[in-house]
Amino acid sequence: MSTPNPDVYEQGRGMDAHNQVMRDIRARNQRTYDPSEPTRVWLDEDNTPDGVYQSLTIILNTGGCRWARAGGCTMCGYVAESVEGGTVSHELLMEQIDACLEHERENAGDESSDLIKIYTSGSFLDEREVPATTRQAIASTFSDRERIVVESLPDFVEREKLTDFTEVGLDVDVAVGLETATDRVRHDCVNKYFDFDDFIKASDAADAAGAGIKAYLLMKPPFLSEPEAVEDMKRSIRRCAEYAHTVSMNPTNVQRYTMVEELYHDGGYRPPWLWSVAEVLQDTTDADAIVVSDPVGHGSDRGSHNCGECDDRVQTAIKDFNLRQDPTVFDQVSCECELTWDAIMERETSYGMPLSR
Amino acid sequence: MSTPNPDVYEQGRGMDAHNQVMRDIRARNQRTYDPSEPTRVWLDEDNTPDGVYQSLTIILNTGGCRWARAGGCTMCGYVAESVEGGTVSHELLMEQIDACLEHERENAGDESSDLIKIYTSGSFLDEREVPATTRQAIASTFSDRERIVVESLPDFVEREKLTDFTEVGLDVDVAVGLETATDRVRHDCVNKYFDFDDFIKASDAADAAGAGIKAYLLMKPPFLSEPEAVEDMKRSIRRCAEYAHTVSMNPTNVQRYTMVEELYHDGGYRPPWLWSVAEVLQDTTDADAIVVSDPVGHGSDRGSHNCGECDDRVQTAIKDFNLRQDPTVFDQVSCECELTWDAIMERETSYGMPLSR
Amino acid sequence: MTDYFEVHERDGPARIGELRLADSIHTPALIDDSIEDAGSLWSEERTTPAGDETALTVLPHRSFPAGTDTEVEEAFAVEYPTVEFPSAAVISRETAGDHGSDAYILSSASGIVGHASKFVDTITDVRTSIPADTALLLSGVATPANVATLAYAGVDLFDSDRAYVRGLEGFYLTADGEEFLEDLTELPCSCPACQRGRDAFDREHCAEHNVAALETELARVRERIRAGRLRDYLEGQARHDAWLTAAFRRLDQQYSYLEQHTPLLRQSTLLAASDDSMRRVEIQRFADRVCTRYRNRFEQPLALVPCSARKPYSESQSHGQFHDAIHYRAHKVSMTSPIGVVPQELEYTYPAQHYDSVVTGRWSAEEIDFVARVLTEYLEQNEYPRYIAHVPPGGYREICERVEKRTGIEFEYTVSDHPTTAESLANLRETLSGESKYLKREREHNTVRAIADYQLGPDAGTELFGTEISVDGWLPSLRVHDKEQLATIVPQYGTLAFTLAGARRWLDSSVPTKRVEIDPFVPQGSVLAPGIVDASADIRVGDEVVIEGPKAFAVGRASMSGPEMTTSTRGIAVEVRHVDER
Amino acid sequence: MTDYFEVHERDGPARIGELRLADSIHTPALIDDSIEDAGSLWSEERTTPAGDETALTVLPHRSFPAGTDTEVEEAFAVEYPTVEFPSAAVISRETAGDHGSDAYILSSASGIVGHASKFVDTITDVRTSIPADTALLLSGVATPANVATLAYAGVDLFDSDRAYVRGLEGFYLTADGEEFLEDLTELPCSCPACQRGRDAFDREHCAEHNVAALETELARVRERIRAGRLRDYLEGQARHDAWLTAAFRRLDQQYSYLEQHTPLLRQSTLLAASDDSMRRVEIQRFADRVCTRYRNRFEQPLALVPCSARKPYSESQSHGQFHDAIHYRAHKVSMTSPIGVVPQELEYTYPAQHYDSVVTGRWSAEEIDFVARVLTEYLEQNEYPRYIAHVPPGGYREICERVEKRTGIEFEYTVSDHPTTAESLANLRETLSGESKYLKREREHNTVRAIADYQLGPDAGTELFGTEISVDGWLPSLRVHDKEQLATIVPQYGTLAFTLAGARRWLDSSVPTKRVEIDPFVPQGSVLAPGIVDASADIRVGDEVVIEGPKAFAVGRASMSGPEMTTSTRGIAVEVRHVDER
Repeated sequence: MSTPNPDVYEQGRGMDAHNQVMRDIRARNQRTYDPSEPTRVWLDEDNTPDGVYQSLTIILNTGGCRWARAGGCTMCGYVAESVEGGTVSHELLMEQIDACLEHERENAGDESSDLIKIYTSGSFLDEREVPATTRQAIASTFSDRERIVVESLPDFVEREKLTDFTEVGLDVDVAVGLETATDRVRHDCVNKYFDFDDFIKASDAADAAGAGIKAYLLMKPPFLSEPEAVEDMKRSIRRCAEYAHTVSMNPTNVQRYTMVEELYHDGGYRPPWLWSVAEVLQDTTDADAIVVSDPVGHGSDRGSHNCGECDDRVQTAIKDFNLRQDPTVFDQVSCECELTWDAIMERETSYGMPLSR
Repeated sequence: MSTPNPDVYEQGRGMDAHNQVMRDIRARNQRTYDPSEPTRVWLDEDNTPDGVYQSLTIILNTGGCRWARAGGCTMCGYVAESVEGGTVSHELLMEQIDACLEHERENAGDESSDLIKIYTSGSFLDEREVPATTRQAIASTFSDRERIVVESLPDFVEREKLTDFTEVGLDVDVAVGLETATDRVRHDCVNKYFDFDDFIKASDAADAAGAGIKAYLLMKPPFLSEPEAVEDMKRSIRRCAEYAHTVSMNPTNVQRYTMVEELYHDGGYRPPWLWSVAEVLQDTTDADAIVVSDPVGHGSDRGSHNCGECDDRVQTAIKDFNLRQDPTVFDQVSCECELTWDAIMERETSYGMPLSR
Repeated sequence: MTDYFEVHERDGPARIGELRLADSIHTPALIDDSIEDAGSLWSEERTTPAGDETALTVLPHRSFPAGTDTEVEEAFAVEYPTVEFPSAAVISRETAGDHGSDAYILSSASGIVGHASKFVDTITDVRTSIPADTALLLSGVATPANVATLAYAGVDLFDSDRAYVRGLEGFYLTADGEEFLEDLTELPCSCPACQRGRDAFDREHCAEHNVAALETELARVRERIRAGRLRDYLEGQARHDAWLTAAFRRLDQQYSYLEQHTPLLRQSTLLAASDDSMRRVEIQRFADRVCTRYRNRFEQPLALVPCSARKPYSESQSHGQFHDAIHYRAHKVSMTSPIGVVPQELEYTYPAQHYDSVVTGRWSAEEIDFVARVLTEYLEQNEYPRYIAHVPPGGYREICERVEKRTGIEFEYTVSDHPTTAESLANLRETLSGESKYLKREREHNTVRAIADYQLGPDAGTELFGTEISVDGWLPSLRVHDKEQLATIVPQYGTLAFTLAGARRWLDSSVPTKRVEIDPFVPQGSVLAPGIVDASADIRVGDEVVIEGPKAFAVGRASMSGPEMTTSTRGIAVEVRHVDER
Repeated sequence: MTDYFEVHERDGPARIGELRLADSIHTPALIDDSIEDAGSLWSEERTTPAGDETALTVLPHRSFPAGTDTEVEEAFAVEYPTVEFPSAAVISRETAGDHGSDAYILSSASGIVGHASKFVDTITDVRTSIPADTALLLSGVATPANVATLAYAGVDLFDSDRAYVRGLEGFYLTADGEEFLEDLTELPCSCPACQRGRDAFDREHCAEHNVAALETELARVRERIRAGRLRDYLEGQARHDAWLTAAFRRLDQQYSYLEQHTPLLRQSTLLAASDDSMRRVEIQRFADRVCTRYRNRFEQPLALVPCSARKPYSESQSHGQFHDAIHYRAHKVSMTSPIGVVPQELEYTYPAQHYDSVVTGRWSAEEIDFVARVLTEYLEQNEYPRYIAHVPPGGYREICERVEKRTGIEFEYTVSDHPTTAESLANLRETLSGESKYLKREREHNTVRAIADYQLGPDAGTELFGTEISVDGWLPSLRVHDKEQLATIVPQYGTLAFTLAGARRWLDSSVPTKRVEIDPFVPQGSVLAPGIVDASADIRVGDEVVIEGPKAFAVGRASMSGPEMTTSTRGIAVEVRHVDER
């Protein structure tokens, strides 16, 4: 997949090691899940190129990411929530969709969501996960909405698959878990196998189908210090913006049965500061894309957090920024702990981290 | 003995207590001494109103001070060196004198000492210690010398006793252990029963006999702080000088089987600094008397001492001053420990002493 | 009498006091510039000085240095005049007493500092002889290394003289000892004097440094007293000098002196970092009360288990597992160093949930001795139908075996390797199969009664709460009612706080009451020392007390010990919780 | 390889080192402004930096934070280039080794500091894996409270990052712990930041203070290392935190690591202020050598006596009295906590005359256990015609009775109340009446032999000095001759110093020789590490060593341990006393 370069051998060894370790870690998880229920579903508001929409977000339980089964990303615990066996039939997937519609009716009443977002903790466009039939059925189910977002690794982004949606009149975006524009970080820290070039190719394919790209970035994978992580995100957002109309830059949270959790548990990892998220958002307003962030578990030890005093306020500012793209929202929040964050940004090295908890 | 004053009752109690305690302390001493030997004898040089003389100093063993047997002075351990029983016969006393003459011959060769000094750790003029016959025999023995000094408490200083010496052509001085001109200190700290007025009377009696008075002062009896002790000496020297041609101001040393030793042992007493001696000598050059000092055991923990580095140098300066009465001798010595002494003089209180060792 | 000194906070015999001069001094502190010596009567006659509020005036005195014979002290003792300004009287161990002064200066200080047994004997004697709300001053002895121990023993005021002079003598003092200045390559201090660097540093700088180090150490001591953690500090700091270690050990041997001054409860954690911690009053008192006051009221077998690092034990994972396995069929008693044994009802009671200890897996012989002694006494007082020991091999097991020898009891052991393995837990569960369960209500009632025993004396639980009570709330925040509410368990300390009805029941019972008798007034919020007519001698800081006076009946928590209440003329004596006018 | 780091002084695993930058840094120290990070390879490709002598350059690295799996570490391990400037390599416990750098940065620091067993296991592992004469750096973890323990374990370099950040977070750090700044009423420190007073003191000042406190503590640590008294310091200071106490205790359990780094002798006094002192290498080694190497050569009865506070014992009043009573008719062996037993020949041998302990009259169970164990072993190795115990009641007597049970030996007790009463001394004298006396010469010969046993191994005394020797001088300054002088006892340490003739005799004997093999040169004054070809692994600092090379034969005293000699490329390895050219 990756182009030949002097790091190949090392990278191969690194990938093998990461995968081996991740498999061992994941193997400790004993739980299984019911394939007739979606993993999660919720309602929200989202900023899109066409404005702010009510959104219905669906995490489909598709049997999990194939890559994760090989080992997978160092921070990803979603595979842990997948069904045993690894594939989910068309019927069950459609049962999950029905459950989601039910959820929408219960919580939003008459007002249906114009934006549908479907994630699978894998690739919706991978037909081994979601058969073409199912994809088409889902497209038809949501044909009365404005826009749909589907998650996929870049490999599976093909014009033909996307036209299933455009043909029923849906605007479509492919959500790509790029994580970072820096191949080295994506390979060695995240353990994700594709290259930025693959992302560009996927973007071309989407373009050809009249679809958009929503890039997902990961702030602070393991092995990066806080300032390195911030730097990587600033650079990545600017590079992505050339290929994606929206960038969702999300701080790593510590998920169960992951390598990140191992580091976290032994004192070798701290999730990024919310100030770091704010810093990146403020700094990259020049990038030609909507940039948003949704810190999961903000304020908790395992999620992106500051000092405990200001977490909710900063989270609110981020949410506000997501909708308005106005960096002055961050001028409204301040806290004594900014001093600490400044010091961390100035002092934390990759050989002396984390410098705070 | 003392004139009635509001302190009488307290002083009486104080004296009783001091005496009781001193008796208990002295009772611990088990040793006895041979009454045919003087307690000590040595050759030295002395400054007198007529110039510097070679001197023969004799400590006669007379059976000890009667006052000491009642309890006695808080710093005095000489009684411990006296014979058992308490009286020494004329014959034995003369044997002691012969031994002293022998010592002089052995150590000074032909040059006989013009100055004879006889101490008894009591009163040479007390006829219960030294019978009149003995006194007269001693006067005759030393009739070829220039000057004789005999020790006595003021009570026993009578014109008639002194003419025994003047009649054989000897200049005579009575050495009086005044200790301090301050009655309060002499009574309560030293536990010596007479008053300064008694000293004046003795001086008058000596005067009448054509004899001189040599006053002995005690620097730093127990219960006084270093600055109090220095102050007391300065005042005492100036007052004595009116009645004595010579003042010998001597720092307390810690003698065995004394109250001072009890305090010293338990951490409640430090002998005076040699700097204190120097300070007093320098300060009182205006007094109309020869002022000398002879620190016993200088430089040792039990004697007057400074820091251990400079003790010998300061002692030499004091000796030099004794002969020349020139205060500039002290300009020649200095030591880092003067700083400490300055601080002690400034800071030591009677409720927080000793402040150094 | 003490118009110018007041005690604000207590931590064992150490206290935060306030010397109310024109500029107040918070003790333990240096008095350096705020003392005026009216002089010694040994050297001169003196008249009573004028004095004013700018300084503590030392009244004319005859001081008795170390080594002075008592006969001499008696003969020369002075009467101190009553004065209207802040004053200090100079005393010796012999002449210590109430001379009407705000402060007392011990003239033999130089003779006792450095000698552990003399020091401890003298200070405990003197401190007991002078009124509690007066300051004790030791002049010419304080150093950065010794001042924490001095303050711990109960000394309030110091001066910098010794530290200063020691500097001039070429000794560089720190809280961890004394070095020859000339031996130092660099200066391990950040005070202004030390900022100039080693080469430019002379003896006068050294003196200056020593005083700064002493002041810093005193600030540390004050902070430790405020936090209730001075003893913890000493267990480390005092080890830098053999005499200081000996001093705090000998002070531990003066148990009744320390016990009287040690509060019943504290918010802070007690750190047990050495075997000496076992001899702390808090530990000994807990062990003593468990063995002599507490009694088990459950009929089920005993289940001895190891303690957990997490406190209270019930919140730990291991105790959760024990609880599940026992399932109300046994009385859980935890074994622990340095506390001894903790019956389940007392898991919240200070210091059972307030200690931290050093875990290395190794039990010292002292620890084994202590816990075995406590467990033996405990089992001699409390009989069980069966004795189950769910403890790991090693120290715990060794203790049980010793106790078996001494008591003749035979334990049923349910652990082969580790108490939380599935096998061990199953063993415990099965061993108890067939045993009856106690009810939630029984557990709650017994907890309330056990705490009453612990806090008030043997049988107090039965006497006060034996019948007709009801309990609501959740452990440990239980409330006890009869018709009206009687008491609550204070969850952070695991102690009972009474209502007025509870206080009346206590007073009417045969259980000895801790009683404070006051003048005719109605206390608002607190009772001050001058309002107290009498107080039970066994009252300790933190104790529940019943307050009675011609005009009021009240209940509250003691801020002073009983003896301190009766000898103090200033300060808060009791924080009142409820009051009834009469 | 290590061109920029050299170890100058050693105190256990702690050392005074010198990082030779343009401005040298004396370690243990903060490296704050003198480190240049060439960057992480996780985030970017990097080229080898230029580097210069103004700073320690951290070579491009992939750091493995705490919790990284070893498979990942192996896969991503980097090769460090050889560079010509001061450099540091980033390592983990797994990848620690000789990478040719001057310093090594342990990337898992944040995961081990605070966890005693992880910390001790990791540091001992890493320190053993990297060359002895390289610096170990832990970044982002040092605080005033933990840095002494970190240095004690063998860490050389730190930074202020953690202390600084902790201050910004509102934590006020001192050598005795950590407080919430907001809980402080006043500031117990004399650093410039704290001079401004509590009210004006904010979190940035707190950060500044924390760094000053850390620097001060490091200066204290350096001074303690220079004085050979860091362990004594820790026995107090580390008690302020349970994990630090646990850390030094666990380090004591790593006996072979500590033993290798602990010198055979020191000039300073060893303060035994807690039971933990008994587990010090110095104490354990002495006890071990007395029990396994030493043997008694006298034919007289054993006279067990208590130790004295004054050292050497023979200079004390009590031992003077024992000596008079024994009058050369018994072999005097002193019982003492914490040393164990001291045969009279070894009274001068470190640490027998170099310790100070806390005297309160009470023996702890640990002390009784330890001394009883040592005495039992001693008596199992050494047989006497009679066993006299001239010891007071209490701890001493209890030990003797325990030993009687274990060994079957019966002591003749000669003390009823106190060993120095006239009655007891008379008893001792009479008990020995009729026993033969040993001669002065016998005593001197046996002393020399006993020290040889102690220092060189079992039977060394007999092998080296068994026959045909003569001894002159006064105890303890004895000189041993055959035809020429062989050795001298060094009075301040009670050890043997050999002449060349003595060294040859040692080499020719069957006693294992501590041997240093050098390159072809003639050492002048000292042997430096780079000149060493090989060295016996059991050489300890302070040991006598024989130096052999193609051009020289010499004898001297080791300044490094054997393993350190073979892995070091800088520093003085042996101080040479005598040398012969070949």
